[in-house]
Amino acid sequence: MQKVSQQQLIDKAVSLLADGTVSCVLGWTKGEFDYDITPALFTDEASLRQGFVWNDFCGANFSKYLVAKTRKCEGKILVFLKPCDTYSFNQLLTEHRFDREKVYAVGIPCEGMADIDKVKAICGDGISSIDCNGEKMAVQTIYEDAPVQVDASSVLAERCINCKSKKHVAYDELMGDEGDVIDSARFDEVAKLEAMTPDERFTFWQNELSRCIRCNACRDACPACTCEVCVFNNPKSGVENKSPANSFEEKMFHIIRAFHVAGRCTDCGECSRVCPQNIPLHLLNRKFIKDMNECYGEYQAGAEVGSRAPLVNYTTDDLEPGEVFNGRDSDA
Amino acid sequence: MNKSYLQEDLLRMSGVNPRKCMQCGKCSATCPAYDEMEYHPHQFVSMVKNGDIEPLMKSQSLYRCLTCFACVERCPRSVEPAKLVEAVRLAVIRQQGANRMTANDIPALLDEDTPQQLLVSAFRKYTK
Amino acid sequence: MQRIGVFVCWCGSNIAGTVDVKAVAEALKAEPGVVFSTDYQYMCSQAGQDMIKESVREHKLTGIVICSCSPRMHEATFRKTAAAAGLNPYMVEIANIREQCSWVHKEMPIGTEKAIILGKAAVAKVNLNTPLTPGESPVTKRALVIGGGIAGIQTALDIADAGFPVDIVEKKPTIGGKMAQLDKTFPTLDCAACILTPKMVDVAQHEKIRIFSYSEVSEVKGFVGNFDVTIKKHARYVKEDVCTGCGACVEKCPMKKVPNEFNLGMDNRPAIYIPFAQAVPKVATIDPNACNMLKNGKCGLCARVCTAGAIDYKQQDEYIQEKYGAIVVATGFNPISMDKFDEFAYNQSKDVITSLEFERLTNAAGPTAGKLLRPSDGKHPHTIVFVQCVGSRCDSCAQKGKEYCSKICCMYTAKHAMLTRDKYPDTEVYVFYIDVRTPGKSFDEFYRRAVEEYDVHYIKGMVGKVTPQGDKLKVQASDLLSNKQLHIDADLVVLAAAIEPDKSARPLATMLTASMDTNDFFTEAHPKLRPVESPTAGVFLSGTCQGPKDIPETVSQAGAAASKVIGLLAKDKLKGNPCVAHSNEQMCNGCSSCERVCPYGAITYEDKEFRMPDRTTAIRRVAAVNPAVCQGCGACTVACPSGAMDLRGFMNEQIMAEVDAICK
Amino acid sequence: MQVKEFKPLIVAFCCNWCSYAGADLAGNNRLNYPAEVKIIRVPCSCRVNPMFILRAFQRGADGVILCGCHPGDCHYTSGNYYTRRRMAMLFSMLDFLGIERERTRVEWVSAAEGAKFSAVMTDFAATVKALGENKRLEDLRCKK
Repeated sequence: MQKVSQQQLIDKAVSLLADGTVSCVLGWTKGEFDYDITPALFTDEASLRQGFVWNDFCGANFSKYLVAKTRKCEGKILVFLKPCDTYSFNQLLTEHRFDREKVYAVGIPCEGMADIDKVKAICGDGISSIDCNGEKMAVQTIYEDAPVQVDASSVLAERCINCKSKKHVAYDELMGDEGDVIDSARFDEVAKLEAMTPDERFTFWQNELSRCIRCNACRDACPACTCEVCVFNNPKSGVENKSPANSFEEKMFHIIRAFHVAGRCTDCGECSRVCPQNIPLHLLNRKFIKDMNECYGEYQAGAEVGSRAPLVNYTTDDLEPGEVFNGRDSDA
Repeated sequence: MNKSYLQEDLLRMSGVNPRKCMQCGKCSATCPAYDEMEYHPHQFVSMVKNGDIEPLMKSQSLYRCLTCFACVERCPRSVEPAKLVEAVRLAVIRQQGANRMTANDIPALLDEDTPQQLLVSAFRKYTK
Repeated sequence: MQRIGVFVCWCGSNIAGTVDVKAVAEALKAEPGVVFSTDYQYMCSQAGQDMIKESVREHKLTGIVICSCSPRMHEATFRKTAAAAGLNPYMVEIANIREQCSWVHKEMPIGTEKAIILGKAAVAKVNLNTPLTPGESPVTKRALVIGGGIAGIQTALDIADAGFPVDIVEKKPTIGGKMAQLDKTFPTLDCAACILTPKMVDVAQHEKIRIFSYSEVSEVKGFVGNFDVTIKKHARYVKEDVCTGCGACVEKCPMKKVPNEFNLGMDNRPAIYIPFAQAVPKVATIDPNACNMLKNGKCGLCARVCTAGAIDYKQQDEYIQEKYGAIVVATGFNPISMDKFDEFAYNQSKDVITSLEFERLTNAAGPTAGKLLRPSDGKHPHTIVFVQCVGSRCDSCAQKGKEYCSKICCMYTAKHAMLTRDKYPDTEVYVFYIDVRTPGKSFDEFYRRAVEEYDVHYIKGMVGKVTPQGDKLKVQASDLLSNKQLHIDADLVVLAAAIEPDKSARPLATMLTASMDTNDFFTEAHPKLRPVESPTAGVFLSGTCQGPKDIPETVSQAGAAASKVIGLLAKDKLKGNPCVAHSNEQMCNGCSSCERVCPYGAITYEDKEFRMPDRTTAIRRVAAVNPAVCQGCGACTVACPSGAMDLRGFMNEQIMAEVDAICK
Repeated sequence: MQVKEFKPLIVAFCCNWCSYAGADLAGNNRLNYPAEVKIIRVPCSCRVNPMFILRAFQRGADGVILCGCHPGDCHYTSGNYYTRRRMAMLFSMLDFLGIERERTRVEWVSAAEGAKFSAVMTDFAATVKALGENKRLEDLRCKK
């Protein structure tokens, strides 16, 4: 259960619309099922009261939408930002991707979002409704008479288990209590992979990445991927390709994508959330973050507006490319 | 042992590259045993370079070198003549055929005054 | 589709020796876009170039691939050829089948196969080439000369005489450099001061020359024709324009125990000083580390005796900004430190000196007023040993000296020996040498005179050690020709110390982005054909900052550098390099990644209105590259996430095409 | 039956100012290195986009080496410092994906280091040859 209720958010949005602070509201709404929440733009009270949703499945990071929406909307847009969303928000400001003046940001606390696959693993398929308002999540399936009570903590998404920060780094107004930056164990999985032999790693990734269907969902959801024209859509870039034609194509896609967002990725985890094939794509991004932290000092993209990312920076005594492997030669 | 093999062996043993020598003579200038020698350090280097090794092996100069390493220290070209002298000495010993010292000889040589380190190095030196 | 002509050069047997040029020409005929392919003995010859021009006309070529030597050699030549034939010069690509193929691969089949692949890569690139036109930038008609020794003086005078303003930046209080410290010059034995000081005066009086003495270059921005330089003028606590150089302050200064650097510490000077009588500018300078007034506010005598009122204890370092079209580096040399050569007892005995110290000892304006006296006891030395090659020609593993030959020592040692014997015939002079190197006009004759007329004892061999004993220096050395070890009781030992580039050169090179070799000498744009230019456009080299040189060589190189500068400053506009970055506005995100990595500040942003795919319009921030400032490194192209930034002449597509051609 | 000797395909990106000139010097001095090494000239090592490297591997290269001016000597002041960071990160990522780390290398070769160029290329070719064919990154469509 989220600490700030859906009703509180709707009331806030309605009042900001009413007093003219904002002209539209970027929010979540129900999709076909209770758990596939999608983004929506609300412009009046009625549609807000009817459609606005806030629960454990509102994982979508709205920062990215501001790039396109601020260009279209007259007046300010109200956006609700979870702590991790605020990092993306700042990163996009660093990159001048939208006009800060056109946004009214309300920070909302987040208790972590649920992973529907974990829910399904407990309750089975055929979920007809989910109620997140109680202490426990009540999941009703078409096969059972009574809803199954699920402990929200047991179905927390991976990115939320390893949440890096409950602190909002940007907002105009904060609802609820402010949290802290968390000393998370988010790099443990990367370290585990690093400790494997190259052959094991190759097998692991071959296994994972060969499932890629090149649907581009990771790119489309990624708040760092806001390019006007993506290199993968540009016939002149030399890497344009719309489908995984062979065993290397998808590797190339994911390496290039990870490299393009390296230093800009805030580790929000949207890529893995939206992947229909459940590929742990966030591990690639985290690998870059971990390497950059270790080689060039701690850096959190989006922690502050205007910071200089490690890959557009240097010192004269940086490590040599061959030296990054020093000290992790267990697999050499 | 033919000449070129001997030369190669010397260079390998000593790790010296006599071609680096520019014949400045600083080794001979610095050598404290110069006047005792028939062949002086710079000549040593040039003779080994030219494969003219037999006369060196016969010469008493070999044993006049104090191995003080002054020539090694001061050589501007890092040629290290003293190492070459030592290698020629070794070549002489090795050419003497049978081992001059066997493990069986050692117990008889042990006594209170002789440092064991000496025996170890002698054993090493006199064993092929 | 392009119509490409391929021209395979034999380079005599240089290429044809290990590459089957006919096979290469034949194979490339089949490549897409190629309509003509041929081979010829010397493509760079007039006949070869004419053939290219003729083929362009005959086959209506739109692109040219030359398979020949390195593009660093003849790319410019063939671009001119193309232009003469009416093609855009940037439609030419070179496949380097000499330096990177025929010269390194000795077997014909291997060389031929690689040459074909390199040719294919070049064809693939030309297929994507587009005509490029260089941008133009104005030239600031002012030159900066860094270093005020004989090299800098000569360069400045030559440039100024051509009518262009020149600024000299010298870190010492006076110009003159090392030459001002010398006594006589070889092989003519003119007095150094007699030929140098008139030039110094010329500099001072030249209306086109400004001297920034006691100053350093602290920042360099910009590029050829448009350098922005910050000069730091150290506070000398004397108003330069007020001081008359009368010397009253120098005389009255009570702090007289400061080692005199002009005489290499062999005597003392006051805290306020003029380095030497003919100094330019002739103004006093206060040494802030020695002056009592500056250190603890007690004294002020110089201010009291200065009738002109030139003393200013409150003077601050001053920063001067100036624009220049060209920069000449003339930072010069220093003798190396003798600290690592214990065997010569330099640090143990005052009577072991370097050759530069010997110059001061024999100079009429030196610490002994020109009398050759031992530094330790002021007695006349009767036996002098000169040691050559101290720290020169050393193996790099020894880590003591320099690998190179310092070039000037043989001659100045002959000079010293000869002058000593001439003035003091009762002195025995020994010179220990490894080789005597005397290439130069009248050089060997000079050395022979030292031996034959002046009876200097030249001994082939080296000094092994010098031991001070009583008032003598025991010199142990080898005489290789008579196969003896010598023991000489000397009164004075003179070491011909190797020379090295001035320490200020390395940080300066970094500021100028000019390259240096491992010894910190500046590298030339071409060792034979462009010896006075740095590879960095607009930066020129004069004197020993480029390599060891004697005075005549330095002066001729200084003149050569000046003529290059004049050639540059005479132009009103410079044609830039058209291979610069450009941003595709449709694709640009305006994210500033490119701006952050640009070392030249060539990228700015503007808000522009765009028509979006959904037919609305939106204002977006997009990058714009200043082609006059961009130098074409391409750092921005990789930093750009969307690929909006590309580099003309080295476009993503072109490089990918080369990769594909090689990997095919 | 005679087994055909494996000849690795190596793409070398060389910066125009130092390493390409170093390669020219190796040629001037007739310092041999394996013909499998094919050089692509770029203005600065920082022009090399990771996409080029991946493309080479995709098209069947067995090794990719990038040569630039020594740190501090970049003709463009800082280009090779960016190269150093980018390639450190890219190579680490390739290693993370289980691709043999010996297939990629960055070397600083100055215009004066013809001998180093030849030695580096000889060594790199031998290393890549020992690894054998690049199976993990190639695009099978592009092989003949």
